[in-house]
Amino acid sequence: MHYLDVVILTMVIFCAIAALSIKDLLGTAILFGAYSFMMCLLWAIMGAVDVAFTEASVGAGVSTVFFVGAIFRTTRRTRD
Amino acid sequence: MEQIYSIRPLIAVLISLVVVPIIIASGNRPNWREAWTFLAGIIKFGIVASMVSGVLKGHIYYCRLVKIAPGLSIGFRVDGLGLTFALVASFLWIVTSLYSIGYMRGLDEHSQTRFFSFFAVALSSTIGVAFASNLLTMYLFYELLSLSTYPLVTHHQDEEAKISGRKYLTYILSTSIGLVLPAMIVCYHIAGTLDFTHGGFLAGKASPLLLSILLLMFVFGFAKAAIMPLHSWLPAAMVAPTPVSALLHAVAVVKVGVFSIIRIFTGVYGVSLIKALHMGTVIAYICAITIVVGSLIAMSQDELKRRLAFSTISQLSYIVLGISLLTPRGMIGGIIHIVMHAFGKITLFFGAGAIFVATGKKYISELDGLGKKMPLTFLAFFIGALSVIGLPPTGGFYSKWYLVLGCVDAHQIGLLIVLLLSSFLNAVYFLPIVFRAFFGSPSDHEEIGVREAPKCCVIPMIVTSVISILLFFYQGVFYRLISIGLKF
Amino acid sequence: MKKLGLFVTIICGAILLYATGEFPRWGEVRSPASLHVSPHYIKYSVEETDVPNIVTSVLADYRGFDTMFETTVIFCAGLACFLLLRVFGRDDELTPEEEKGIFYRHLPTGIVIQFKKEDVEIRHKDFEVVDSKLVPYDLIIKTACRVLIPFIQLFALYVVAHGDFSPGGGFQGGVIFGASIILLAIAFNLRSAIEKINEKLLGILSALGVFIYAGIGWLCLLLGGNFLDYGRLASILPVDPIRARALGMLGVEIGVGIAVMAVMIIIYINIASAGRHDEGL
Amino acid sequence: MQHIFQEIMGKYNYWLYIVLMMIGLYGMIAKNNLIKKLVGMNIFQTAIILFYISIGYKKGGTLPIIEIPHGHHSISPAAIDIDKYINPLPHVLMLTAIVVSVATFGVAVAVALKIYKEYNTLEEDEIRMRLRER
Amino acid sequence: MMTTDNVFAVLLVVTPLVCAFFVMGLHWVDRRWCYPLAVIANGISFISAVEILISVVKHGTIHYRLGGWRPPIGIEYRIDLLNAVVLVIVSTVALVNLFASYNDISRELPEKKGTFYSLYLLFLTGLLGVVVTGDLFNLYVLLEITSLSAYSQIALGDVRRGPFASLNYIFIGVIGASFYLLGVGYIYIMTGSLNMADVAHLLTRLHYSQAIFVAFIFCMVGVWIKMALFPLHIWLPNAYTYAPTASGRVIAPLMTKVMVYVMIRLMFTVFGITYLFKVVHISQFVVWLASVAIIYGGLMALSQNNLKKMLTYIIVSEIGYMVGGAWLGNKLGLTGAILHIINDAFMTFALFLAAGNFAYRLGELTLDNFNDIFSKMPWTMAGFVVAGLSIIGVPPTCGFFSKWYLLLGAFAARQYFFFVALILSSLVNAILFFRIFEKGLFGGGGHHVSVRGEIQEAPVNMIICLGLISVGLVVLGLYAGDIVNTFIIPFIPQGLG
Repeated sequence: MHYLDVVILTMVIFCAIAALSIKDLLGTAILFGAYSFMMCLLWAIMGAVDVAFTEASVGAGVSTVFFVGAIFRTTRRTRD
Repeated sequence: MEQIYSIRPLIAVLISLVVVPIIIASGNRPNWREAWTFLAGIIKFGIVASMVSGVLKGHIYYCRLVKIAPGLSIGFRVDGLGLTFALVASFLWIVTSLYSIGYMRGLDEHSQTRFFSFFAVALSSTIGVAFASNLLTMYLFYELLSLSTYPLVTHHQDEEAKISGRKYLTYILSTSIGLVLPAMIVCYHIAGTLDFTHGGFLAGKASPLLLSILLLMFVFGFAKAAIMPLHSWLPAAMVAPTPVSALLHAVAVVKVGVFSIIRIFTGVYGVSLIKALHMGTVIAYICAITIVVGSLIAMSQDELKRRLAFSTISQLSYIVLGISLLTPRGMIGGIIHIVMHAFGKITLFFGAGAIFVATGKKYISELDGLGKKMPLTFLAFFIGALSVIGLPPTGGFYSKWYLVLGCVDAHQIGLLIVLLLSSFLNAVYFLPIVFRAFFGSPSDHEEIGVREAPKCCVIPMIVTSVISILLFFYQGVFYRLISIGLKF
Repeated sequence: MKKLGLFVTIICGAILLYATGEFPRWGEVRSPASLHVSPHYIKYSVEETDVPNIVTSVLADYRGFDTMFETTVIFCAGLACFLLLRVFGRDDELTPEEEKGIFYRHLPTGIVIQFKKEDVEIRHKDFEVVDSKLVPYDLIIKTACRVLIPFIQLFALYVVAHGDFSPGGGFQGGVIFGASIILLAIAFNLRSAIEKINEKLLGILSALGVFIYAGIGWLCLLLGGNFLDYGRLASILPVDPIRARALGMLGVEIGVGIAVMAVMIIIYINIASAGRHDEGL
Repeated sequence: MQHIFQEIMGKYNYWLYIVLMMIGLYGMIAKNNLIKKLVGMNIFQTAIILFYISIGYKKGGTLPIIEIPHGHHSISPAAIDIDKYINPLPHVLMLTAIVVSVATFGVAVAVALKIYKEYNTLEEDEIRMRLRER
Repeated sequence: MMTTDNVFAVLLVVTPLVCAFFVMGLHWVDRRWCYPLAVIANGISFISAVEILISVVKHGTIHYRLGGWRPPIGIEYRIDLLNAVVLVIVSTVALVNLFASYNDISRELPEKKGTFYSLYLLFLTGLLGVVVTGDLFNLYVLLEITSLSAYSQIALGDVRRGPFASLNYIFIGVIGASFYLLGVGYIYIMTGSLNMADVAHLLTRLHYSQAIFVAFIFCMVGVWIKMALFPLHIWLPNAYTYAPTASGRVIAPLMTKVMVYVMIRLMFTVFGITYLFKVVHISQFVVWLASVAIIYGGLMALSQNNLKKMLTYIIVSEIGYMVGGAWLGNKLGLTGAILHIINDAFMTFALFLAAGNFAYRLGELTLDNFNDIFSKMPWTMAGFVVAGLSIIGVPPTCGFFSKWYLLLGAFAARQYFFFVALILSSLVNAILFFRIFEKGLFGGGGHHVSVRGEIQEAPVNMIICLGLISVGLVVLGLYAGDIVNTFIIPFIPQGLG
């Protein structure tokens, strides 16, 4: 069985929880980027290279930028 | 008994719908507008009358418009009963239009165009109910009538009209949607058809309990028949202008309710089935209660139109009672009472309206001595009263006579007593009015200028009263039509 | 709300887990999913479409119709962002930045001057407008980007063009290309990016890209085939139907690339400047 | 016992994916901040994508790119062993799904910006409060 | 039987798509051409929808193999009577609305006209595509196009509440779509196919699998969320109320109906009646849910003071009608449900057209603004009355007949609660509408709240559209029998009680 796979999967889950729970939206954005990146690793492991490629460029790349842009235009603070 | 395909029923229904746009178009030229109304009325009556001979020969005119599903269609079918009703309604429309011209112009009411157009719509839906060949069509036109009369009832558009209009719709719509529609669905589900057939189509289709419940749902669902406890919309609706009360609440609307119940009895259930269910007596006694209570309340009313309204309520129950006697003579009496009562009661309403136009008086206590000033009006009123009470020489006597005979045939002595009692009550609450008018002393002297109402108001009154006298002598055609319709 | 969320989540999770019992093992080679339809793709991709990268062939040919709408979705998103965010003129209230006035930097010296709104604006090669959130003049980043961006774009083109044989394709390439422009906009500032590629051009490009895709489909239709039946292109291309399919896919991929590139930039511009198109991050 | 162990070994991925999905779903429903909701949305969608991808995975399979032997220009279908290549269909579907999710994300962010312009906050309860005031 | 690939099947969807791009381009070049082009595109898809309907009635189901690949390898369009009818509805409503909404758009979104029309066309494309497709995943993608354009159109509406309503819609809509996607995933992992017909074939041996059951549940819940079946309706009222007039008018009638179509398609084509009514026993529950939805919608509508809000709650209760009818599990019920899809699309459309006309003149749609409206806007009010009567279910308007079938079905299926709910909702609707008619008839002062000077009749094109539809309501009613016999009865699957 793939130890690597399990490790990354758990890290992904931690990233998800962290991204949802920390109080700084910018941090959320960054953690979300990390989440997407590890997700694309996971897919690469499963041989879905095209999907991984797309996720790397979209999830970890552009949409994180959108995120940051949105936060830059609105606010970092949040209560939950 | 042969079926003839003919579009005459269709035309008879549509003619007054067709004329509506023209009425609206010629709204700013009153004479033209009324001319159109007359034209439509006369054509309508002509067409209806043209079918009499055929029906007397035993033919049935039918005309199917659309077929929705097997056993479910929209179409017309002219038999004796429908024709009787249609004759009365379409004839009285002509008279009433004449009257309403006098009335509306005499009081120069607002938005008369709307009045006349909705009047026309109401008439076509009345004829539609009369000629309906199945329950669905009847329901369709029944609803159409409720909707088209709403603007008429609320014509004055003041707070009172608003409230009564609300009451009217609440009673009529909620009963028709809440009771008739489900009952209809169930009928269709158990019988697979809704076409009226002589002897009914429900026999043996379901358990007696269900059938009895359905019957009650129908009887109370057609709340236009104003059987207690669903009667109180009728007095409320009296806020309408008198022509409306006259035609719609003495003839069209209420009689449509009654007529629908007649159809349910004859076309859907059939006499034998109802006999088997023993429902006739139940309904008869419900009606008896309505008759007596209605008359009693009528006595206590001082406003003329309200008194007429309550008398209407009790008279309508005569008809239903006659039907539910389930004996030939009783049924004939009940149905022919539609005719007699229509002429009598419309005369009374005309009289009330004429008084209001001439003097602006609504209350009976104010009528003292008016008889000398407007003799014709009160003479007509007197005749109408006689007819409604059921005294010779008026048609009313004829129908009541048959009802009494029907009671005797059915061995319903209780009902017999009720009939006689309420006739007496009618006399008690009608005749004093006339006596006051003729022999009462004028309370005060500011009524110098009072004269007869305008001709347009008086002539129709004379006509109807004369007719209700004539009906005493020549009612044969109706008798034959009805007995053909009932196949006795 | 939290309780509701927890409740819903637990219910759904339970239902989903309950069903996993019947699933084939993870990584099962002979699972129903890999036995019914996909074998055809794997076996015949090369024979029927002459494209070794099965994902591309399925994406752009077997299920090309999906992909057309996928591109449309992206187009729709760009459209929506434009419609929602773009504000024309300065009709709405002044933002804090605008109240501060406009900043100019004198390039030779790097000195920054502030002008109040009513002052005349300077048009001179030595001066450039800078964002109100003052970012220090950073030579390294700008130079690095100047060097990098062409390579990124080259790579993007490669990804688009080589999608048939290796991972990647129109979408990825387009995103990368767009990212390069976004990088430009971040490293320098939004103005210089918009000068290079302006709103109108983007709008038309985004429409054009998807139109290329649909247009190829129409072409196949006009040539008497079904919609998106690239094989028909053989009658106008100097190749056999099989090869024509590959070429058709290439064209489609290019269209996707253009559209995605344009839309990514549109979305970024509108979000980063809240629709005013003056200052980005 | 053995069987159960295999069962766990065989299914634990699916379970973890579902956990991930539920984290996202919870974030979407329970979080109060709109941006957080967006993150939850993305996590949810990505988890679903992950699930799909795992459908296609085959132990010991390679990338779904046919290796054409050197020298040859093409390869005959008979020569291809379908167990050797990972099932490509889920990948294709998920490419589309990713695109859809990013598009939705873009639109949602735009709407969130509009909301911020109007209410100057991203906390849902505050916005509802403002709405109730008017 | 298999006819040759009918080109209209693809014209239908692709024409508005391509024209959307052109419109977008023209927005930057010359805006005057945007509107005509949109109309042309919509017209073409309308014509092809009619063509398809005719040929389906003549020759039976149409298949179109996209890319020329045979299903299940490629994506396939399967058009039987149900799709064809829904297609005609969708394109008709969209076209009429396009005519009606010229004024609104030029008033509400002056400098974004072109792009808005592009979005509108995309919305239309999505709807048509959802209806026409025969592939589970393709349906998802098109659903997302539809939803995306709907989200953004709604967000363009009322400046204060529009965006927030839209964002809620986005979240809930995404949940719905993802549930559907999950369901499809479960189907895929068990069967390995995505083509509806193929899946239906493969499912026959998987009837008793838990995974398929879960897939079924998730697909259904997803669709219900998208169609706003009680209690998943929370997003609908705000979203539809605060949308721009032009969009609300087309989203409100069509979105829900198309989702109902999708539900029926999944139920009867993919899973099949044996699975629905023999294997899984949730029909009872769903019918109860639908009945509750009907009553709840009616009551909420009663409590509203804003016309559009009221209409949206009416939609919620109408959804109950259709879902309940479809789940009754007998011919009559399904007939009623499908007939009600047709009728309700036009009824709600007519209502929203009327509401649009009012909004155009009155601005605020609070019920007090309707005092004396009959004399001010007689024609609009006439149309409104017809539509209202149709919703109440007064013959001969079409509303009556679909309700008739539903009631029959409910009675035949012994679902008395549903039966009662239907009757009740008729009564409630009667109250709702006569309340407004009364206000309109009796002046009683308090009006002239008009933001735009003295109130007069709405622009003529809006009047014409409204008149057209409201006449259509009566015509549909009179031809209900033919509609049922020609379009619906042949579709009803065999073996349905």
